[in-house]
Amino acid sequence: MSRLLFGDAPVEITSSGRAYSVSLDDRLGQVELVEADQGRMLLLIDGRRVVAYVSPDGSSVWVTTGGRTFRLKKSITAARSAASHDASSELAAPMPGQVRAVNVNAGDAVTKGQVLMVLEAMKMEIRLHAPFDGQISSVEAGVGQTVEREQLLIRLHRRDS
Amino acid sequence: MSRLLFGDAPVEITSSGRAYSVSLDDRLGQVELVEADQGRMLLLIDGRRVVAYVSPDGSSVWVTTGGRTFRLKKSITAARSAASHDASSELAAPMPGQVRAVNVNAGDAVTKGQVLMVLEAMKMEIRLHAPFDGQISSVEAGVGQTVEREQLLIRLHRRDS
Amino acid sequence: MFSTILIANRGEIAVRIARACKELGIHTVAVYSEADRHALHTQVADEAVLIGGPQPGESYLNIERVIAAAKETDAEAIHPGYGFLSENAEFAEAVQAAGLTFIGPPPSAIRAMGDKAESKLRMQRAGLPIIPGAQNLNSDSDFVAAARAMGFPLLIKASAGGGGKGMRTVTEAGDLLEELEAARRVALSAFGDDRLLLEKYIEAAQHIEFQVFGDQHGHLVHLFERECSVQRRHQKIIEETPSPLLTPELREKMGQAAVIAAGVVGYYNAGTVEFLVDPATSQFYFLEMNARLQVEHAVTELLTGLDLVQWQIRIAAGERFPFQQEDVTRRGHAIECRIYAEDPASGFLPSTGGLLQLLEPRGPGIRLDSGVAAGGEVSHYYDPLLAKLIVHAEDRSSAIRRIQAALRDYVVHGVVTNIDFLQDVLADPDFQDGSVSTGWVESLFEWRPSAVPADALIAAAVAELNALSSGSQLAGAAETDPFSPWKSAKGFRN
Amino acid sequence: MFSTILIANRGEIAVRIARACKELGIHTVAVYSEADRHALHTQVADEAVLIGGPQPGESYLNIERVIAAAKETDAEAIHPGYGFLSENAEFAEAVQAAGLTFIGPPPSAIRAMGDKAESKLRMQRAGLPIIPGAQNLNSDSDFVAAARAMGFPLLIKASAGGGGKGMRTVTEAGDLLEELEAARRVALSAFGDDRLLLEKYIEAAQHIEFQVFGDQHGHLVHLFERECSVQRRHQKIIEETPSPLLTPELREKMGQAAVIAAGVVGYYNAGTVEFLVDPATSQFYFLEMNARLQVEHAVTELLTGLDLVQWQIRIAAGERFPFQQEDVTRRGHAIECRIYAEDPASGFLPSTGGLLQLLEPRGPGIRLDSGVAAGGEVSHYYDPLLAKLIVHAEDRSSAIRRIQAALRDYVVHGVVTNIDFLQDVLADPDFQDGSVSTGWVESLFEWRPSAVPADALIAAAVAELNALSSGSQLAGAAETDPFSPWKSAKGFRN
Repeated sequence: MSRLLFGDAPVEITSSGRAYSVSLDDRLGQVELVEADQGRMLLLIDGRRVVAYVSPDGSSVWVTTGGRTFRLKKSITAARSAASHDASSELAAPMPGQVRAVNVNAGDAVTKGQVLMVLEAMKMEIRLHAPFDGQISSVEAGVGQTVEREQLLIRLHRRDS
Repeated sequence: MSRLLFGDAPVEITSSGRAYSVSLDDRLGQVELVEADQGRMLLLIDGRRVVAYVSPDGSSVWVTTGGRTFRLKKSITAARSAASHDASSELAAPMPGQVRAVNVNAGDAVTKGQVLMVLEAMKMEIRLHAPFDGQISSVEAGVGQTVEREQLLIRLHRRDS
Repeated sequence: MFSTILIANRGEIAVRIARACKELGIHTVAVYSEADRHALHTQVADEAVLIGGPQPGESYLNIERVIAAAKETDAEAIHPGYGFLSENAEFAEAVQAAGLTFIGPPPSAIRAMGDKAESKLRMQRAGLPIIPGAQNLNSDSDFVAAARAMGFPLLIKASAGGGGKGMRTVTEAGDLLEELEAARRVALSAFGDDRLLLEKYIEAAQHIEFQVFGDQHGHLVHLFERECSVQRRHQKIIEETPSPLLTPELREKMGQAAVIAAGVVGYYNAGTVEFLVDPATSQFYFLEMNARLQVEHAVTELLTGLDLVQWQIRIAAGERFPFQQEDVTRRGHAIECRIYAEDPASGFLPSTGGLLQLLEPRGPGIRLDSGVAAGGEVSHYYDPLLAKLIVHAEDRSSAIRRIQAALRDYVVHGVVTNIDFLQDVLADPDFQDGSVSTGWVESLFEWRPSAVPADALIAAAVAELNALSSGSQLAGAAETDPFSPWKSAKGFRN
Repeated sequence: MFSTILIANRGEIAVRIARACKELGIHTVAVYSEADRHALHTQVADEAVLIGGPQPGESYLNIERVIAAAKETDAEAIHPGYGFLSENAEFAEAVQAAGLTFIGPPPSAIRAMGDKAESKLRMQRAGLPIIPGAQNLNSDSDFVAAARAMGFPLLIKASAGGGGKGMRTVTEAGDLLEELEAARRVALSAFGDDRLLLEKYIEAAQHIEFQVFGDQHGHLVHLFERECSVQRRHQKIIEETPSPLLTPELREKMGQAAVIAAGVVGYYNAGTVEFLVDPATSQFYFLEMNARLQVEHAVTELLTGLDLVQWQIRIAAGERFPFQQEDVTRRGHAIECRIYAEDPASGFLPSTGGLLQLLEPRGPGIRLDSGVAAGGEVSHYYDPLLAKLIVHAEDRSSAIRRIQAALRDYVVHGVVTNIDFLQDVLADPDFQDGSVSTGWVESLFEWRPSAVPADALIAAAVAELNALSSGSQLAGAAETDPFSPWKSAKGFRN
């Protein structure tokens, strides 16, 4: 039996050959893998025919079923990234782009929601806001600089309140 | 240097990295392989950009270029099959199908062009004709039988003339 | 409207019908034979039911199995496509007897039009011009006598047939008996009925057909003509509309005749009235009526902007066809090329094998109704039609250029196709003039495969050298296309 | 006619222009940046020339490089597509100065329409209704004063701009200066010109534009409207024609106004006159004229049956546009959905990455103008438009059902797309009623991504378990699609 976690959805799955028992939300289902083609699977889920397209992508997996596409984060990664979002004192680039404006310097006091930096990516402006009232520890990128996705841009810490 | 034979066309080719020297019909050409994707190649042939789609298929290779598709038989096979066509005393099924009619028995004398057997494949009749004046040695398939491509159907030999 | 429809067919037409159903919000059930386990038409349907062995008689022609599959899956209606059971009146009746709807004409109309000999006489009585010929012949001597009276060349046709199957041209008396024998075999195998008829062979004739469409409330119109004169072995390979040779007057007269023909047998749903036209005299003759959707229906769809398959379903559900004759309009020009797995250099012998590489054209005004996918297998059990390439453009010459450009982008490796042959037909001055008659391909059009160009040999040599030196085949992975079904599944199932 | 054309663009529009050229028998030259070495548009052209670095200014916006590439390859004409240099009068003039033909309007018309402030005044003088606003403002205090006089909400626009870039809605006075600053930055970066203008914001307005087409011999017609009210961030995502809300009277009045607007500036070739319509009063206002081919031109092609890109080329070569206003007819209904690599759940933030899996829909009445192929990369350098899905059907409801069915068949893995978002817009009663205004997506349409269904989790779990137990990844080979360019080439080049 394997216990897998996609985002916050736990799935327990046991296989015997092409047949699987799947437990999800306390419901148990019988799944048969009828055909698997790289990228396409035909499943019988409790006897119902389901076609799914699946592509692994590092710590994620892309799944399309019923005409809808989902990017599922596998357990550990998902948990970590959620945590860093809330408590973090580091702002990273959400996507590759170029720095258009830097509105703060190290040591500046900032208020929640204030625009700290502006990136341009794909002809669109992306504004980085302060996630809380705080003070800038350091600015790691300058105007005109090209930055990669997840590249650190600004460190800041909560102001003692 | 490799000497390759496609059908009856000899090609001499020497490689150094992505560059090739090709000799064909006594003409020498310089070829650069710019990009190769499985199934698709971008070549510079004497500086001219040529896109070709290539699929190996056993002893043959399929090539599409300039919007035209060719199935090239590699040397040895091609030579053998040509020979067997001319001198053969065996008639084989040109494609998979079902025997609809057998018009001869072992020992029968036949004349060139005479219909010996009728196959049905893909809803079409295919008639097997005697390739020369001769005599049937044996009949290897009966009416209603399903036959594979290249399966032996009739043996015959030339009549002493 | 139906909630579930079973599609009693395979290949491109089953895929096309499934799409029409999806757009109407109807659940689809595919049926398949053992040879079609991994066929594209099973993948696009919501459900798929195995109905028997690879021989058509065991599966796609097996009335009981098809109806059982429909009952099992709670289908309310059956669409027969073309070929197989589509013009089988017993099947249509059996569908109705099982409490299901047959998506097509009434069985009585199928029966009336299904007997080619009987229908000719009936149309003659209704005032339509017919080709001189002889029906209801029994013994060989009857045939010989009738043939002598008519003179040669003449045509042998299957009484029960259609689509050119079993049709043979006889140019001299000495060949008659052998050709009759061959035609009987094909007719028996294809239609289960070996009755034949003879017809005068009209030289340099054009094959022009009219699409008719009617509802169950007595309303019947035509949707203009299709020019189908480019044929090999009496089977169409290129169809277009409008016909480049039809005058407005002749179009109107033939359209009216087509509606009369359909009306005489109480026709509804989609049907096609075929005519032969003698361009020398502008005389047209009723040939036969095909009581089903035609392979080449798509050119009419592009010309008129109507979705014939969706209308077939809506009419079968009892809806009214809302367009009067004057509401149906034409725009531009549409051409279809049938892409066959066949070798034009070997007398159009069908070609079978796995599809090692398949690149299909796409672009504005290009429609591809395909029944195969890369990695699929083309077997010998069924018709070798892989796909239909259809284009629509502002006028005939733009349409020709469009379909030529699309064919240049079409790459099929693994089976020999007629693509290069089609290119040469399209480029021929006779075709470009629009002056092709039904015998043209076989009697006037001289075709040889192109010589292999140096570029192809060089590409093959580079690929081969690379395969030799790297130890792995350059293009070998094309044989295991990740999007091709089942190749990898085998390993996975173990 | 030209024998060689250089296409100064990338993505789907470069692919679409190449196809038009192929059908006209014209040799094509693609240009590409270092980021686009393996892009689809380089593969469909006959030649491809590297013109510079990935930043647009280094390549696609580099006038010298583009013209040098044209001279090098003996191109006789340049098609600019949309965006990039398409509305740059200096570029058009430089092309002409180099002895080449610019496929588009005369530089004087581009210049006249390019200054949004100037063109509004000019159209007002020609009798067209314009939206109240303020132009030629300089200091912040000028803007503040003008804004106070007009009242809020108001719109900031780039004087030199188009396509919604740099456009911002300001709802309260306190935000004005910050928004002006942001708009200036975008305007400078996108158009090299940071002049702005203010305009009254008309609430619940509809964006309806008219396609105009003219030749160099003074003949000018319109090709009906496109309804483009479904927008996010002032950029269109769904366009359709006919507009569900336009009355025949209003269509005629606006069409005439569009032809007047184009005539005033001596326009020829393809152009689009944009209007805002206040549905409450049926009043329409001239907004701007886009002096180029529009992204959404394909819906007009499907409605009218004309190939606009081929006509652009023929008109640039000096041909006459042969259709009078009354010859241009409409048939059925056409809808386009723009498929963007963007995440609607994160404020439509662009999404970048490799295309791990790409299955594109196909079927009768479905056209896909795509700029990407499986295995390709979506980079952050350019607009995130992957493709345009366009359908044509008998009426609006059939067209909606058709595009919904097509979107369900569209599988994109590797970048987040707006496909699911588009599905929810199409299914919304407001959209189905045809009563959507330009602010609707952002103010009235509440969207949340669907909850992950059990089927998706189960499929992922089965795939994952299989990958774990087999040691090889079930779907891993999708990352090395044999038909995707270059993946394998790397190994091969070593």
